[in-house]
Amino acid sequence: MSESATKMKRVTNIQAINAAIADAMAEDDMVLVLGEDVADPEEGGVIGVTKGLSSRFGEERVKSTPIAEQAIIGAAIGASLVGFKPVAEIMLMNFTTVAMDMIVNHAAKLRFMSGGQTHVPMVVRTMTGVGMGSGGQHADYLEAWFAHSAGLKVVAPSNPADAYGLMRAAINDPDTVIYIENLPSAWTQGDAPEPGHVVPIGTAKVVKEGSDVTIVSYSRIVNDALAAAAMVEEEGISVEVIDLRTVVPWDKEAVFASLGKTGRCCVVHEAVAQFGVGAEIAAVVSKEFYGRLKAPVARLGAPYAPVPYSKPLESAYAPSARQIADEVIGLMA
Amino acid sequence: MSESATKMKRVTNIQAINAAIADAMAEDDMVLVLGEDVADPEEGGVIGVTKGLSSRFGEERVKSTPIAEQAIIGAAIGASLVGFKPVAEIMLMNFTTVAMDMIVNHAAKLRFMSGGQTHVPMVVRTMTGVGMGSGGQHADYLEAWFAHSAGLKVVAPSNPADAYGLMRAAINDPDTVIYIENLPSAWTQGDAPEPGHVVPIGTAKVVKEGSDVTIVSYSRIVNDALAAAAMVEEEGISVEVIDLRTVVPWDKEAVFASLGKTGRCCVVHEAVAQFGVGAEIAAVVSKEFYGRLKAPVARLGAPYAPVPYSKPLESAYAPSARQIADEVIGLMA
Amino acid sequence: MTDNAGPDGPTQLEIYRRVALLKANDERSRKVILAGRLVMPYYSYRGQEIIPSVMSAVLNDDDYLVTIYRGIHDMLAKGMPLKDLWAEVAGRVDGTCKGKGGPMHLTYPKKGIMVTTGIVGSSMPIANGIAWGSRILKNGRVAVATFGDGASNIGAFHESLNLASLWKLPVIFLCQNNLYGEHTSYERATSVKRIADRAAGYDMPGVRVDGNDPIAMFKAAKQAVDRARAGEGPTLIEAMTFRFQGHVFGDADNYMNKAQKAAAVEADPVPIFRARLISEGIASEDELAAIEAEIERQIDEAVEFALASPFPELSELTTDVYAEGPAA
Amino acid sequence: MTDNAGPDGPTQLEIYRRVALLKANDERSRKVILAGRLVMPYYSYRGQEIIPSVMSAVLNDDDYLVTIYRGIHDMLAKGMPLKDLWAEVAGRVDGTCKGKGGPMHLTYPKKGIMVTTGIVGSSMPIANGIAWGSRILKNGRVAVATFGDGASNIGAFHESLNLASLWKLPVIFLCQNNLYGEHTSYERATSVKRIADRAAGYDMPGVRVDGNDPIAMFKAAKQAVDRARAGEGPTLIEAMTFRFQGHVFGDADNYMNKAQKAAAVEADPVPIFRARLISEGIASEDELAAIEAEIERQIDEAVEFALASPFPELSELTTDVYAEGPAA
Ligand SMILES: Cc1ncc(C[n+]2csc(CCOP(=O)(O)OP(=O)(O)O)c2C)c(N)n1
Ligand SMILES: Cc1ncc(C[n+]2csc(CCOP(=O)(O)OP(=O)(O)O)c2C)c(N)n1
Ligand SMILES: [Mg+2]
Ligand SMILES: [Mg+2]
Repeated sequence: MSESATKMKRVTNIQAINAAIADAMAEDDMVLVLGEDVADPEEGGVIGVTKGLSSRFGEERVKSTPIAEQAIIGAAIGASLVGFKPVAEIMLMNFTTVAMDMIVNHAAKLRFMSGGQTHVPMVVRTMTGVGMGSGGQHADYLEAWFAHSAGLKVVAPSNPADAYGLMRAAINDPDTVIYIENLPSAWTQGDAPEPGHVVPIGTAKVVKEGSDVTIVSYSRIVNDALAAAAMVEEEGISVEVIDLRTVVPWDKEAVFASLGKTGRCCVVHEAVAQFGVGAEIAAVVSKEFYGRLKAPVARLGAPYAPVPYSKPLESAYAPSARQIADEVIGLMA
Repeated sequence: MSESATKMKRVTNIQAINAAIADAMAEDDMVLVLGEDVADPEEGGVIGVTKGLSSRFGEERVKSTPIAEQAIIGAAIGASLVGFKPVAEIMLMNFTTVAMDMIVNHAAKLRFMSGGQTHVPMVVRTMTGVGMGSGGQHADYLEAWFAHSAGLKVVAPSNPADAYGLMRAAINDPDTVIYIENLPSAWTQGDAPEPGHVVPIGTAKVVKEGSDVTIVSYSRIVNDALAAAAMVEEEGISVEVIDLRTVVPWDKEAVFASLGKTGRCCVVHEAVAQFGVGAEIAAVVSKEFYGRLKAPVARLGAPYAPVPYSKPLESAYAPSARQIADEVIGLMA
Repeated sequence: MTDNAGPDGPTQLEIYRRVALLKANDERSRKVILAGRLVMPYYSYRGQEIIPSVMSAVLNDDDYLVTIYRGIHDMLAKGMPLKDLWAEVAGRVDGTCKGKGGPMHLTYPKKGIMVTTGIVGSSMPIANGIAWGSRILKNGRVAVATFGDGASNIGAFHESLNLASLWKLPVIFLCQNNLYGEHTSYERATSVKRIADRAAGYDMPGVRVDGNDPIAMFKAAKQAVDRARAGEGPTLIEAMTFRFQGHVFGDADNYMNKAQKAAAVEADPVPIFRARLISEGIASEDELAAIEAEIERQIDEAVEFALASPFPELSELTTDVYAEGPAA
Repeated sequence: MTDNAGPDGPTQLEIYRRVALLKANDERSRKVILAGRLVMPYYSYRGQEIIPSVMSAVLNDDDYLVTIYRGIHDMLAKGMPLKDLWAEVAGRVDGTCKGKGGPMHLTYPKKGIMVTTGIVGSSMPIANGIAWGSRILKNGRVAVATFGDGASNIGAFHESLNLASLWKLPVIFLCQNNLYGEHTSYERATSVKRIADRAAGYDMPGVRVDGNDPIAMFKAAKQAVDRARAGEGPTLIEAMTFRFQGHVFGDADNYMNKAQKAAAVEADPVPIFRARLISEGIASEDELAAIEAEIERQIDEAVEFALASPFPELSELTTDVYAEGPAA
């Protein structure tokens, strides 16, 4: 699967991530994979993201684990400490709640607490996002927790090519990277990455240029931001859409450059708005552009509530393209 | 201990919290206490916050537990579901990392997910704060995580009287309240509360009036904010200090009222600044007071780093009165 | 203090009534999904019907249950009404949770169904607290936590069993060992031959029982419940069974051992139980057929009721977050 | 595959050298704190010296250790230099971690001391990963995770032992059972009589041994290490001992059983071991006195070195957070 993905024209996010891990494993024996169901006897993961890897690289390097997230992250940390680059899967982001000690008290801090003697170059892959009809415990975006925990990096691609490039960068990174995959769009296709394509961590991308309003976003919802941009374009509003790709460290330079043009900012994410990543961006932007903004910074995120099950509620939970468009229009008022 | 605390003139935070729990237990048989070392055979807690309670109310209502934070919070949730009001201790805030599933996926969400059929009226007491020389895993302020998790309330008193009043309110609250105690100031004295004194959740207090700059803060560091206010007063700057006391839901009305006077805002907390509670406040204030602020909102918090051990570093980790004062002066420039 | 009698005839018939309901409901669920009338993540329990049917026959209505995503069998057996259940999985206002919880979070305190969790292992710590509360109130109620074999490897299992044993709580840990945890087989995830043997590590009775055998299951359940009610503390029951479907309805289940699965389906406990009831004269073919027909009728009614029920208003997005309504 | 011989004379003397170092260092630490020369949270290990002294005599220099806040005995035994250690607990730049980790997070990879954690239970999951790495690299190194009796009740213990057994990892779980976890006695926290018995729940050998008896401890440690190195998998060792001081230096320890404590102090394993070395002719009083004097001298030197070492620059506050330096 992996070799072909970069030879195809269009690939899914699953194929892109699979190819990135496979290519990294082929290049470097120190790259490992572990997590629930990740090996091929278990079908290479619940949705097949790691399919083929254990058959190709062996079950010593690609290990299915018991349902035991502390043990998973602990094993990844330990292997990291002796030179490996493990890619650990926590199936869904809500399950990181049972592994927060390992991630935050250990992975994030060992470099600092050891005075630089050790470090933890692991990647924690985890999926999330509303749309699967799974209710309150399977779809939270918790990137704000990790962003608040110094020592971690956080990335969240919106399309297959970036998914590939960020995975390659994450595996090579000397520190722990939380790699967030959007589950409902896992099967969505996009342009295939070039083999070996790396998206440096910390670099945003202007996915659409514009001059009136800057939308700052990341992960799947970037696509809704693009749709919103198209909607308002018809009303004569020119929107620039920035896909942060990396939440920590976020690309201030790119955001500031865009705001220098537009003077209007709308931050959009799927996570709950309150105390979310958007708050940090809004706070920094409001300060940096004090007196230069043409409107207050707008923030869009999920309501202050758990994810609901009922379809109409679930569909209304994350900001929609329409809501984003309305917010943008509001900024122009 | 408890009965006397509200009869004394000056009490420590420990005495105030102890008295609040004891008074609540005396009034209501449904109030329970559990956690590591909390019963009297274990000396009523590592620093004695729950001393005397098991002797007075019995070991069925005040239970020492194994070191098993998931079991602790789980037991508290279960008891809550059948009508009790448990006060569960997670000794230090960093240890909530092993209980996040219970707190965030369950306690915070059961009311919503059950469509209002059940609810979890528990209090989670937890201590934290730099100053004990305990290094990277024992002093983090993680209130931003809980604040980002809808369904929880979060309180953090700065003095014994509020500690008493917020504990009484938290125990009576129909939802889960994260009750944050500052460890290094546990033995600090303040005016004693009136017996039965309740500080309603969600109400801030103007602890010092002023007209030039509003400092918004909570927990121990409010005291440094007051010291900073005194410092700059000498330079002719009049500072209003707001002790939020409740982080969720935070008292916007009180903050807005003050900013209506001052037009300048400095948010101060001990937690890491980046992606912290201060970001939310700054974002909201920047938007609400767009065009009416006399300076950009300032945020002060710990640096983006784990808590260091070495004394000079530890002392420099949380914002000092001097730093707060400088920030305030900066706002006037 | 407990005798070792199996269930008498009427009790067996009562159990079968539940078993038939569960089986019919599972089959209908898959049918309704396949027909496109309902979209939901569905965790089939087909093959595991005997366990909760027996357990609930041993429990009182006001005893407590904490169950998991794969727990609709547990809930139906415990007495959740079909209409409320179907309306909930359809996401409608008439559902147990007004449609806000869904199939993984069905809740029905009227019959003691306190929590349904989607997080592996999390039923156990909560059941402990309910049991603690029961004991303080001296109301004689016990709490049952159900979970899977895979869940026996997560930390919460360990913490919960230790606490329950120390505190002598009136709780039953009911492990439904269906030999798979998601795509992973028992042996690939669990280091010990029998999960029941882990009970010794908590000085707790642990029993492995054929969960597909109503008589054996009844004895084990009765003993555990009697023990709990008598204040003698918790029991770990490992009830052996098998999951006839993949982890979630629709998955390809290539990871399952074909021969093992075929053998399990061949040994489907439901028709075996049914045939025995007839051969032992506990019920006639006609009686059972009538029960089954009535069940089908009730399910028909529930499905139609559910699909006719309205969806919740959008304002429900922010209600039930706090007692007082929307915050922050 | 392993014989069951105890340590020979030279090995015993080697062990004693460590034991004496550990005991002297603990006593000096408390003295320095009491004198006000140093302020630090100090978790005394007095009474537990035999366990790590033996364990490290069985290990190679490049074997791995993951230890806990109460672990300075483990680290010294494993070879952490006194000067680096003292400078670290004094928070100075010459410390193992430039003063940034402190007594709860001492780290010294040069001797395989990979992590010191302040979170109960967290040594075990990490040791597994190190052991996995060793096996992939086929370097023959084993990993030891030490932890306390209290830690045997937390989820991470369970998850780690299950994984280690399943994966047959070259890891040793060394539980130092000092009968207290903070203020809570063993019986008030742990449902099972012997922690070692929990090993059966993971199909893993579990052995309870008198950790204060160097011969018994040696045999148990050797067997576990040999087993791990031979690729036969993990072992749980429950080494019985006692903590002579309160949980953290300075606490009132009224929660400890006075008689039990007096008896344990009476049976102080260090003088007993010392006397036996002399009575069995392994060493003379003079030799031991010389060793002890030399240790005192080295500690003197280390303390003075540490207190003369400068504190780190404030810029260290934000270095070592990421490889590239400050972020966000
Ligand atoms: C903490 C956590 N980790 C992972 C998952 C994903 N998951 C859902 S069900 C499941 C398998 C559970 O297997 P088992 O306990 O045997 O129960 P069964 O589904 O067989 O009834 C997994 C891994 C989860 N829900 N929670
Ligand atoms: C997860 C967690 N919970 C609680 C604590 C607080 N705590 C520190 S040491 C300790 C006792 C541990 O006892 P034990 O495992 O027996 O080790 P010992 O201190 O006796 O060596 C506790 C409860 C912690 N550090 N981590
Ligand atoms: Mg299973
Ligand atoms: Mg101990």
